[in-house]
Amino acid sequence: MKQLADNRAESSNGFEPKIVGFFCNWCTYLAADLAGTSRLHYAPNVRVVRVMCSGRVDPQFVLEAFAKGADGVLIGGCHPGDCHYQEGNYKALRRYVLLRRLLEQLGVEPGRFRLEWISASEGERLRAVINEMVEQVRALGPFRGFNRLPVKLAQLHGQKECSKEPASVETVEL
Amino acid sequence: MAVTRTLRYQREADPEWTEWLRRQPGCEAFWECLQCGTCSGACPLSIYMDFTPRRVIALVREGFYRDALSCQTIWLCASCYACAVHCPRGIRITDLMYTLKREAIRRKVHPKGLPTPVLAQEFYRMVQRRGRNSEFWLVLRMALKSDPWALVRLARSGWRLLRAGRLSMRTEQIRQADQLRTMFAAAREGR
Amino acid sequence: MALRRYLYYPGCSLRGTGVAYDESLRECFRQLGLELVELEDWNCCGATSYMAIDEGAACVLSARVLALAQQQAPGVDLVAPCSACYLVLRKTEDYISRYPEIRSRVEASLRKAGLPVQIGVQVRHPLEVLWEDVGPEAIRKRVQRHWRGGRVACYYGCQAVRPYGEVDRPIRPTRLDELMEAVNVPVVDYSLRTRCCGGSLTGTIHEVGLRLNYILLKEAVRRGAEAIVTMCPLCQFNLDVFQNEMERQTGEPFDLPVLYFTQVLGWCLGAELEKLGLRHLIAGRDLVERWFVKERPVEAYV
Amino acid sequence: MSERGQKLPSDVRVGVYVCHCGVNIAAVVDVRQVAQLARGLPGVVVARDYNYMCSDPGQELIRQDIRDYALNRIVVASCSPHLHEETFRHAAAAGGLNPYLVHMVNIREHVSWVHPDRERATEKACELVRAAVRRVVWHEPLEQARVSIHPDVLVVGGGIAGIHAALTLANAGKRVYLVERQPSIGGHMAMFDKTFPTLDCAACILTPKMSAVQAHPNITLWTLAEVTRVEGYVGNYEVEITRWPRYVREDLCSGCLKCIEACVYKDARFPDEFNLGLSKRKPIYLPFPQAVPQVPVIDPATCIQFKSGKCKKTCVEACGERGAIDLQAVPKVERVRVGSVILATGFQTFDPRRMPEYGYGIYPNVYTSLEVERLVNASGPTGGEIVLRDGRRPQSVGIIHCVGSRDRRHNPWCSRVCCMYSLKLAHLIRERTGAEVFNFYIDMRTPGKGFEEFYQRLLEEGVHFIRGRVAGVSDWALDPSEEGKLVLRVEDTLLGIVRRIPVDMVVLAVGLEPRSDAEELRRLFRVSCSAEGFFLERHPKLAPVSTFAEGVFVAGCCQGPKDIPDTVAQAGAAAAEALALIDRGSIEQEPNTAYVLADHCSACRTCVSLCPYSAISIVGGDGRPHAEINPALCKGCGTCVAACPSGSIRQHLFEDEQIVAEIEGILAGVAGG
Repeated sequence: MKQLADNRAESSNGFEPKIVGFFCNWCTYLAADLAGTSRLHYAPNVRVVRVMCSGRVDPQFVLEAFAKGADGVLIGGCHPGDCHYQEGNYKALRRYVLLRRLLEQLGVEPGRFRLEWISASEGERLRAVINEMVEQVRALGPFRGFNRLPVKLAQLHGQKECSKEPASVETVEL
Repeated sequence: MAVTRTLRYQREADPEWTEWLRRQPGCEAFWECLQCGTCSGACPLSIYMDFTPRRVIALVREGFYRDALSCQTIWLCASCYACAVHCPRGIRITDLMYTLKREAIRRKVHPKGLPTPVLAQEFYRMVQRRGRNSEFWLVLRMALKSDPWALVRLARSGWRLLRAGRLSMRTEQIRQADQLRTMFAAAREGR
Repeated sequence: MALRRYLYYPGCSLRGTGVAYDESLRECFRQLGLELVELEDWNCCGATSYMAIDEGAACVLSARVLALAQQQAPGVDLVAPCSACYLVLRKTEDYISRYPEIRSRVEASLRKAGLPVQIGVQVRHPLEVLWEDVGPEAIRKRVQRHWRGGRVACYYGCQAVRPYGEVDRPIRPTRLDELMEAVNVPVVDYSLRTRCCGGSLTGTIHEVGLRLNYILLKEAVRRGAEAIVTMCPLCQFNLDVFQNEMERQTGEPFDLPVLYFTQVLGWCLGAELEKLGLRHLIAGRDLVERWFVKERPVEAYV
Repeated sequence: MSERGQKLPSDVRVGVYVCHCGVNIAAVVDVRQVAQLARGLPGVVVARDYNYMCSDPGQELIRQDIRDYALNRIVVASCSPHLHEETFRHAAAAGGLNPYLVHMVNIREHVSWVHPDRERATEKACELVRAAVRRVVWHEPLEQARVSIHPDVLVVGGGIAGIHAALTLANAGKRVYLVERQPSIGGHMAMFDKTFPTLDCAACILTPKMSAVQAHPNITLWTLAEVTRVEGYVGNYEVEITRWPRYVREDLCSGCLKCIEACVYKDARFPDEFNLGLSKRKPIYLPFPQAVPQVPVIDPATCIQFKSGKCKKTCVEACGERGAIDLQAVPKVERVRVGSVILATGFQTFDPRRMPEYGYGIYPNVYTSLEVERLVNASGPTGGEIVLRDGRRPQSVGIIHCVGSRDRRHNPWCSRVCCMYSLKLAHLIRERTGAEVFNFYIDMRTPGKGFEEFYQRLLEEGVHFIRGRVAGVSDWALDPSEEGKLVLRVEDTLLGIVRRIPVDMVVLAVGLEPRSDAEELRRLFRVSCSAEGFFLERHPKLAPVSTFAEGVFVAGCCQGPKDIPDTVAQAGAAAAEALALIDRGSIEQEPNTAYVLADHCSACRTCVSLCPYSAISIVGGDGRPHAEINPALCKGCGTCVAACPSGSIRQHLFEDEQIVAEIEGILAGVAGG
C-alpha cells in the first residue's frame, strides 16, 4: 500500500516519462524535422529511433523497450494510403492491434502504447500527439514492468536470440 | 486658435499590461492582428467611435492602455460580434472589448456621462440580488442615475408598451435567490 | 407524429416586452407537435451587461441555467428563443470547456449549490430546432392557411448567427428566408439581415440606437418589404417601438409590422389567432389586422 | 545474445562529433557536456564538439581523426540526416572509411529547436548520442548498388511550367511525354491578356512555345489525358496514362474548323469553359483561337448525337473525305516507361462563393480577377471591351485584394501574385475605360524586378489605393448617390475613417490554392504535400524542385503560388535536375535492402505476399527451399524483416542488433532496465 502511495507522489511531482518513438523516415520523422524548423516547442520526453517504414517496427522492439524501462512507446507512420512503400503502414496497424492486446495482458496500460499517423506536413500535430501522450503517461506513472509472463509470450520476447524455430504464437500471421 | 499637441512617449506604454491582456479569455489572438480594418468596416457602430476597433487593437498591442481604457469605443460596442465573424485572423474582438470594459470599470476610468456603463452596473446589481431582470425598473433606475430628462422621452414609448400589454411593473425574482448568491460567493473564492 | 420534448428557457425579455414571442412560440411548437417544458426557477443569463462587469459572475449565472437543465431533464435540449440568451449560454459552455480557470470557478459554485457539475446540455434556438428537427419540407406540408400579407424582410439580427451559435452560417444566413418561403410567404433580398439593431443602445445612447434601427427599416422599405420578420425579442422591440419617434424626427412615414417568425409560421400552420400574441404589436396595426384573420383553409384557394 | 556476440567486431574505435551549428544547437544544448559524456562511452576513442561540423574544416576534422586515431565508426550529432547524412558519409569515405559506418544523431530539429529547457535538452541529446554510439558498433561496411536511369521523362501538366520544362528537356535531346488534362495546353497563362509588370502580351510570348511543343520531334503531347497509375521507382517509373476521347482525330484533322460552322446548333449556347462562362460555345468547339493542338473537341455532355443519337451529324458531313470526326472513339490507355517525372499541375483560384460577404454569385457585377482577365483579353468574350454583364461600361471599379488569402478561415498564405495582377488589371481598366479605380489592399507586396516601379506608375496614373480590407459588398444604398451601385464598406486605415464607396464593378483578387485533386496526384506519385496542400519540396532552400520521391520534381504553382518568371525559372531548374539524373546514367541506391539468412529460413512464405515489390521468391526447391530477396527490386521498407517469424530476414543499415542497441542506449539510464 505504501509503495502505491509513493508511486502516486512520484507521478504527480517530478516524474518525467521516458518514451521511445519509432518514426518512419518519410512522414513522422519529417514531421518532427518540420516541428524543428517551425520551432514548435513540445515535451522532451520522446527519443526517436528512425526506421524506414512503420512496417519495420518489429513487436520485439516494442517489448524490448518496455522491458528495458520505457514508460511508453509511440509508433509514427504515414497516413493510410500515403505509405512510401505502398502499404507498410497497414502492416504496422495490423501488428499494432494485436500487440496492444498482448501488452494489455502483460499489464501495459493502453495509454502507454500508441500508433499515430503523422504526415510530413503535420508538425503541429506531432507536437500535439507528443504532448498529449506525455501527459497521459505521466498520469499513469512510471511503468513497473510486465506482469508475470505467459509462457508463449516469453518465447515471443526472446525468440530472436534463443530460437531459430518459427514461433508458434499468434504473431506468425503478422 | 487652440492647438492640441499629441505625442506618445514610449514610457507611457506598458508592455506588461499587454501581456496580461493577452492571457485573458477571448483575448489570445489579438497579437496576430494585421491592422486590415475589417472589424471597423463590419462594425455598424464604428462610425460613432472615437477610435475604430482596429485602432483600439493597435493601442493595446503597443501597450497604451490609458487611451484604450478611457475611450468611448468600448462602450459603444453593442456586442454584435460582426467584427469577430469577419476577422481574417479569428480575433474575437467583442470578447476583447468586454475585457477592456471590465478593466475600465475596475480602474474607474470609463468616460463619465455615458449611460452604457451605468446600465451595465445597474443590471448587474439587479440580477445579483433577484436573479432576474425587470425591464421597467432597470430602465427607470438607469435613467434616474444618468439622464433624468430621458424619462420624458421614455414615458411616450412606455405608454405605448403599457397599452400593448408589454410593460410589466412586477419585480421578477427567482425562488432561490439565496442559492445564486451562494454561488457568486463560491465563484469569487475560486476553486 | 411523436411528441418531441424540449426544455424551455424564456429569459427575462419574454416575460416583459417580448411576451408576444413567448405566446406565439408556444403555439407554433404546439402546432408542430413539439412540447416545451419551462425550466423551473430559471434566472437571467447575464446578457451583454454582465460580461462587462464580472466575467466569473457572468459565467456562474449561465452555468446555473445549464445546471438546472441538466438536473431537471438530463439529455433534453434547452430551447432559448432570445438570441442574446442563446449566445450567452453557448458562449459560457465554450468558456467552461476552454478555460480551466473559469471552469474551476464555475464548478466550485455549482458544487456549493448542490447542482450537477458535469453539464452536457445542448442549447438551441427555435429556428435551429424547426430547421433541423422538423425541416422546411415537413413544415411546407403542414401549411393550413394561405398567406394574405405582403412581402417580408427576414431579419436575423446578430447574436444567434454569431461565433458561438450554430443557427445558420454567420454571413448571409438563409434559413429564416427559406422557412418563410416554405410557408409561401414572399421574402425580399434583405442585405442588412444580420446588421445589429444596437441592442440596448436605444436605451443608453438613444440617438445612435435610433439611427441603427432607422437604417434597418428604411432599407427594408426600399427593398419593397411591407413587414419585418424577426427572431429575437430585442430586435423586435427596437424596430417596433420607435417607429413613431423616427417618423417625427425624419418626417418619413414608418408603419411596418415587426413580426416574430413564430407568429407568421403559427398563422400559416393554422394556429388559433388569439394565441399568437398579435395584440402586443405596436407598429403597423392596420396591416396586422388585415393580414392575420381567421381564414378558410388553404384548399379553398386551389 | 550469442549471435550478437559473434558479430561484434573486436576492435571498435568510435569517433563522436557534436556540432554547435553556430548557436542553433549550442545555445540550448550543452555541447561540451554531450562530448564529455561521449568520451566515457565504451568504444569511443575521441569525442569533440565543433562549431560547424558540415563546414570544410569540420569534415577535415573527421578525415584527420580517422587517420590519427584509426577510427572505424563515426557518430555525428548535428542536424537531420535528411540534410547532411550524405555530407558526413562523404567525409568518412574521404578519410578511407566505408561511408555506412557513420551514424547521425539529430540534436537540432529534434532537440535544440524544440526543447527550450537547457538541462532537459542536453539530457535528451546525451541519451541520443549514447544510443547512436551503441548502434554504430553494429554497423558493417556496405557496398552501394546502382540502378540505371531510363532517359525518358514524363511531364504532367501543360501550363507554362510544363511547357518550359518539356521544351528544355526536348531541346537537350531527351524524349518527353507531356500530359495535359484539358483539350489544349497553355494553362492559366493562355487566359491572360497582358503580363505584369512589362505588360507584354501573354499570347505573344506563350503561343510560339505552345507551337514549339506541338512541332518538337522529341515531345509526345497527349491532351485530354490523365495519369491514372504509377509504378516503379527512380530511374524506372512505369506510368499509365488514360487518354479521353476528343472525338476528332488529331492525325486526320487539318484544323479548318468547318465542322464547328456546320454544327446543327447555329448559335453557340453552352457556357464556354475557357471564358469562364462569360461567352457561349457549341458542342463542337475549339477551346480558344491559339489552342494547341488546333483540333476541335466534341463535348459529349451537350452534343445531340451523344445525348439522343438522333443528330444529322452535319459535322461529319462537313469534314467529308478527311473523316477526322470519330464519334465512336473510346478512352485509350497508354503505358510508358520513364526515368523521371516533372509535376507541373498548377493551381486553382479561390472560389469567392465561400465568402458571401463579397457578394460573388449574388450580385452580377462582382467578378473574379480571372474573369476580368478574360474580359480585358482581345480574344476574350467581349473582344477586350470591359463591359458589365448588362452591357454598361463601368465608371468606377473596386479591386479587393487578398480574397481568400491571408485569412485564417480560408487560406492563411499570401498568394504572392495578386497585388501585381491587381495593379495590372487596374492599369488596363483605367486605360481602356477611363474608370475611377480603387484598390483595397492590406499590404502592397511588390518585391520583384520592375514591380515597385509599376506600382509607382499606377500611383501616378491616379488609381486610388486604400489601405483597408473591405468588410462587405452590398447593393444597400444609404444615400441617393449610391442607388444602383455596389457599395463597399471599408475602413480607410490610413485615415482611420470608415468609408462607403459606391462602384459599378467589383473585382475580387482571388488567391491561388492547390488544385482540389492535388491529393490524388500526390498519392499516385508518392510525394508529400505541405499543410496547405501544395506539393512539398525536398528542402525549401537547397532542394526546391526535388521531392521526397526520388526522380520526381515539381515546377510552378503546384509547389506554391508564384508568378510567371519564377514559374519558368523553376521549370528550368526541374528540367536541369532531370537532365542531371539522366546524364549520370545511373544512381546509387541506399544499400538498406533486406536479405535472407538461408540456413534459418523455413520457407513459410509469410514474407512473399507482404512485399509490395514482389522482390521475394522461394528458391532452392530441390534441396532446402528458402526465401530469396532480389536486391534490385527491394526498396528497403523492412516490412518483411519485422514479419519474419524465424528472424531469418535481416536489413542492412536497420539490423535488429542496431535498433535494439539503440533502444538500450536510450534507456540505459533508466533503473530496472
